[in-house]
Amino acid sequence: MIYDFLNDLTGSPFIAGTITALLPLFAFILPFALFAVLLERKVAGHMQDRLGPMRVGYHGILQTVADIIKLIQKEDIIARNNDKLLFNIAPVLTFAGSYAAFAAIPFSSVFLGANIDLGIFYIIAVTGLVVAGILMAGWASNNKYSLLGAMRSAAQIISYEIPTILVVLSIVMLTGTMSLYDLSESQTSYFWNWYLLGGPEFEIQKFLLIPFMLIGFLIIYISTLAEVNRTPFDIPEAESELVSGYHTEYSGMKFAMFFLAEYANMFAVSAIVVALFLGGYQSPFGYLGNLLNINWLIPLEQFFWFTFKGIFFVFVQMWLRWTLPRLRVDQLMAASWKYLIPIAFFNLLIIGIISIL
Amino acid sequence: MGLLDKEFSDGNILITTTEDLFNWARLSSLWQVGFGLACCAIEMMATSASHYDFDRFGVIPRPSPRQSDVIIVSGTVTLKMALRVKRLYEQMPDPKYVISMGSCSNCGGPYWEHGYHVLKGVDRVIPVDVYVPGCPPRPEALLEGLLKLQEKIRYESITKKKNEVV
Amino acid sequence: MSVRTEEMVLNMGPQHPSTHGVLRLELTLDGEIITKVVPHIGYLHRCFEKHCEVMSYPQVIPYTDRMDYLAAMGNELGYVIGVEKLLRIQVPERVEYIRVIMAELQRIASHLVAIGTYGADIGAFTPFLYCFRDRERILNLFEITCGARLLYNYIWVGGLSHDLHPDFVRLTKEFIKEFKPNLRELNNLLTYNKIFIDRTANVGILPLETAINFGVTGPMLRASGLKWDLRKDDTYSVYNKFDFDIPIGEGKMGTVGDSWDRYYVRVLEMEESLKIIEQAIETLPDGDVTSAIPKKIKPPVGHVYSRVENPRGELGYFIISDGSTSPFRVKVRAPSFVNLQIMDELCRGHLVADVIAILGSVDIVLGEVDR
Amino acid sequence: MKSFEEIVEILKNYFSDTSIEPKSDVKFEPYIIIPPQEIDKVCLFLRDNSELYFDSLVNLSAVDDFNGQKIKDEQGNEIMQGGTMSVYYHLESIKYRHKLLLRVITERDNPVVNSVTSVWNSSNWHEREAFDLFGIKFLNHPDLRRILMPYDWEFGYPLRKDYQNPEFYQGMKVPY
Repeated sequence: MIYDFLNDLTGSPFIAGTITALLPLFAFILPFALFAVLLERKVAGHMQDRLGPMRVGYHGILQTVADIIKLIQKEDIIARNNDKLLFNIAPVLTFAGSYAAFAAIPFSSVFLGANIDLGIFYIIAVTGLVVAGILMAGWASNNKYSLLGAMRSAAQIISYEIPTILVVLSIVMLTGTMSLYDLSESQTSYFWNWYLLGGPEFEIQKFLLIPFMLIGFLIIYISTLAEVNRTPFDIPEAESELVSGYHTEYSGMKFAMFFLAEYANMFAVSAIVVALFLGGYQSPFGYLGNLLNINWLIPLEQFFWFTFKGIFFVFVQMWLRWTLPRLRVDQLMAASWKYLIPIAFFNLLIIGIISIL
Repeated sequence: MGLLDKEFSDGNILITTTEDLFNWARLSSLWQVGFGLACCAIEMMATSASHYDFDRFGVIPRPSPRQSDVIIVSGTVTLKMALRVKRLYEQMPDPKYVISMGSCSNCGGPYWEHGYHVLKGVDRVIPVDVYVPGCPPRPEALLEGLLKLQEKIRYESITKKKNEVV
Repeated sequence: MSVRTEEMVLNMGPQHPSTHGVLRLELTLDGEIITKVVPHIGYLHRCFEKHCEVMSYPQVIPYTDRMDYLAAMGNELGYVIGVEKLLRIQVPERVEYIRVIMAELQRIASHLVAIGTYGADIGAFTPFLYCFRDRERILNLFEITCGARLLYNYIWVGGLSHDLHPDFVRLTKEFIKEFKPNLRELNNLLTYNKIFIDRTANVGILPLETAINFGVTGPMLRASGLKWDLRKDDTYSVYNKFDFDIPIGEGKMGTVGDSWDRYYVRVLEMEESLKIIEQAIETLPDGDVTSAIPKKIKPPVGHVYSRVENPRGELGYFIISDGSTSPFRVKVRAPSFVNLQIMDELCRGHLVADVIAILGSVDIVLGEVDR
Repeated sequence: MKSFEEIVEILKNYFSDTSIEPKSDVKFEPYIIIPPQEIDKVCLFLRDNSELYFDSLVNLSAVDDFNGQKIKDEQGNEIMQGGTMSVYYHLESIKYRHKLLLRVITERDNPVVNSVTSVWNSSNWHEREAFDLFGIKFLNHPDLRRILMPYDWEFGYPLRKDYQNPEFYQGMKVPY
């Protein structure tokens, strides 16, 4: 992929590796996080009969840039009773977790950090680091609100991994691959090939699968929502209860890291949903590049479609946030263990039965 | 004055431009502590709400003082509360700013004479950057106070002392 | 194997996003379950009663505004009724009508804040801003009447500071017309939201017996199922001339007297207030609003207890006069002060998140709790 | 609905004449004077009697009557010696819709009144407030601490008429 290309170009695996590693960060995560925060504030503003940021740049487009530059300047407070080592590691770990996930996300058929065979498995595994980071942050802050937030967060993320994985499993079972690249490639060219609509095989099974795929899609969307701590599942940082949850004690750049990680995560989970169910980077209507016979246009189109779909789901997450109240911690657990997991499990069984038909 | 000091105090192009950038960032993104005391807090909420919309200026309430830049002391500071306000101020990371909103926190307001439990002015416990008069100040007045604070930040300098700034 | 467990003490406030001001709650937790709540108040004790003793009777009115700053008109009304009782003044009918209109508009404004902040406590931030948007229109009505947005000094002993603005009636009608659909929108967005109901129904149930014993009044008492409203039961001003209902909690989504009921009673009360305003505006009599204002206010020796139904409950003023121009003693029976006592009773056995839901449904204003 | 006279009549049947002292000749609101040691018993009776059924304590107000002897202390401040303090109880029966005002008079120099918290829970904070601002001690109160003023306030009871405000509290200047 991109690594091979760079390796050929520069002749040095080291440079190629470094660039491949940093590319998503600077080309995508940072700009995306800045954009997403602004989008969030704009979406919130317009939903609430307000305007959102207006004064910083044209219609506030520089608002988040100013926020980040300001956060860099802020004093980095480490209180006397904080566990200094963990306190410093936690934001890095959280950010690293969500950053590492981007390695396996297929932005297009060429812009792909690493085409790992176990892509989806890898993403789910490394996002587990986020939990560790959050727990560390909560513990090291030596603040009761942070601790409660961290505990809630750990419980929540672990509970909601299960329905996510069950749904992922059903797709994996159907396709026989864990590579997100292969998954995206298989749902090629048109939207009726998406797994949301039963997958590319045009047989009777496809139509049988459609309702169960829709259920699976809903489950994975809900549970990923919970994994990134968004409303209605934002209890770990529930503003009105726990002040800011696990990052109550963080200031300046460390807080910014949590902030960036949160928004990067929002995109990462949306990307998983997109890659599994909505054709990944494939265009729903065929490619302009094919039509005009311009080969280099196709990856750009793919990149556009992938980010478009991803940002659409990020937008839906924001939309939900500014519409819904939040659940209570026990209701949240009940929603996962009593409803999502059994449904996901039966869904898995039925999809399995259909696929052997 | 050493060579380096001179170099910095003269304000060469590099320093002034970064300074401008930093000041611009600071003034454009003043996150307030989500903290209300009394009547003025309601007007502060009204300022954040749809009609006046503080968010236009980049001001959003943060629940935790660790992540905020400006504290709007909105309302009467009582003796029981004063040390808490002070602690809250101390919890905020530098650079931090204080807007004193309303007569009560400016000078004790209507409680200045017989208020046995009222602190006559929040500036007796924490330093104040901008005073907004009124009882309670209208949201427009608070916005004006914010613009004044932004003006103040715009001319801050890392090389000059704070009190030299006009 | 036995595990040593410890109770955790969690301090909520005085600076906390959802304590509605400077309340401090000391929660004793077993895991996330509350075993004890101790409210600490007084962070906004502004010595109202001391000021009453040194100010003359009319000078007290601005201070009453600053107690329950969300319902300043109601505060003024209660105090003024008390002083008028001491002085035995009969005020013109127009004054009474305008007072009722103002008090009811204020009730809507206050309930909007209560509902909005309650939504925000539960996690729905958008209804909060919608409520503030509608409240802003009521504040505009107040502003054209007396020039102030929040604290008015409008209702004076024996009259009013200004007559109504010529546009007032038209603007109020416009407001009512536009507010009704907004109320429906609010209901769709928040009241009947499944998550909101899950969070509030069957949480913090307040049985009627307990409520009465704790002296709870206002929407909280009505949500527990008692039709008790001073506007009807101990009528004052001209409330007996208007036709309106007293909504009570019915346990529609859970048990009678739960947080959802307390919330919903407020929503229904806003509709009733709209009814009263509509009737009062239709039948607004003519007259001079300043004619009965006495030149010198010097009531005879005696004491009087006057009370009004404020948005938060029964607001009482116990005024003792020693025959001079300033009150000898004014004791305020603040509804929030009394209602807040019940926190411990309501919260026990619930989760931390429920404390927020319960506190929001009690709807306190710290200015009034601490005075 | 019972009138003031009827209520007094019922009370007199159960309590001795010395403990019930009706005052109906005052302007506006007649009241009954009860000795401070008996107020809890009278209140319990008023609540539980089936004819009266005063189930709600609306208000409890402490008043510094300020009717003692004015003297000067060492600093030349005018202080009060002797005299009385009163506590007013506004009762209401939600069932029968009648109201009653009780008054307890106690010594100003050592004000002690029996608590009625065991009768009505609503009196809990009212009594704490009276203790905080007037220094009236309520016997048998479950939790008699300061409520509005800081817990470490040691400069007296601010709503007494001869209260002197301190110059400094925890390093903060108090007067303007």
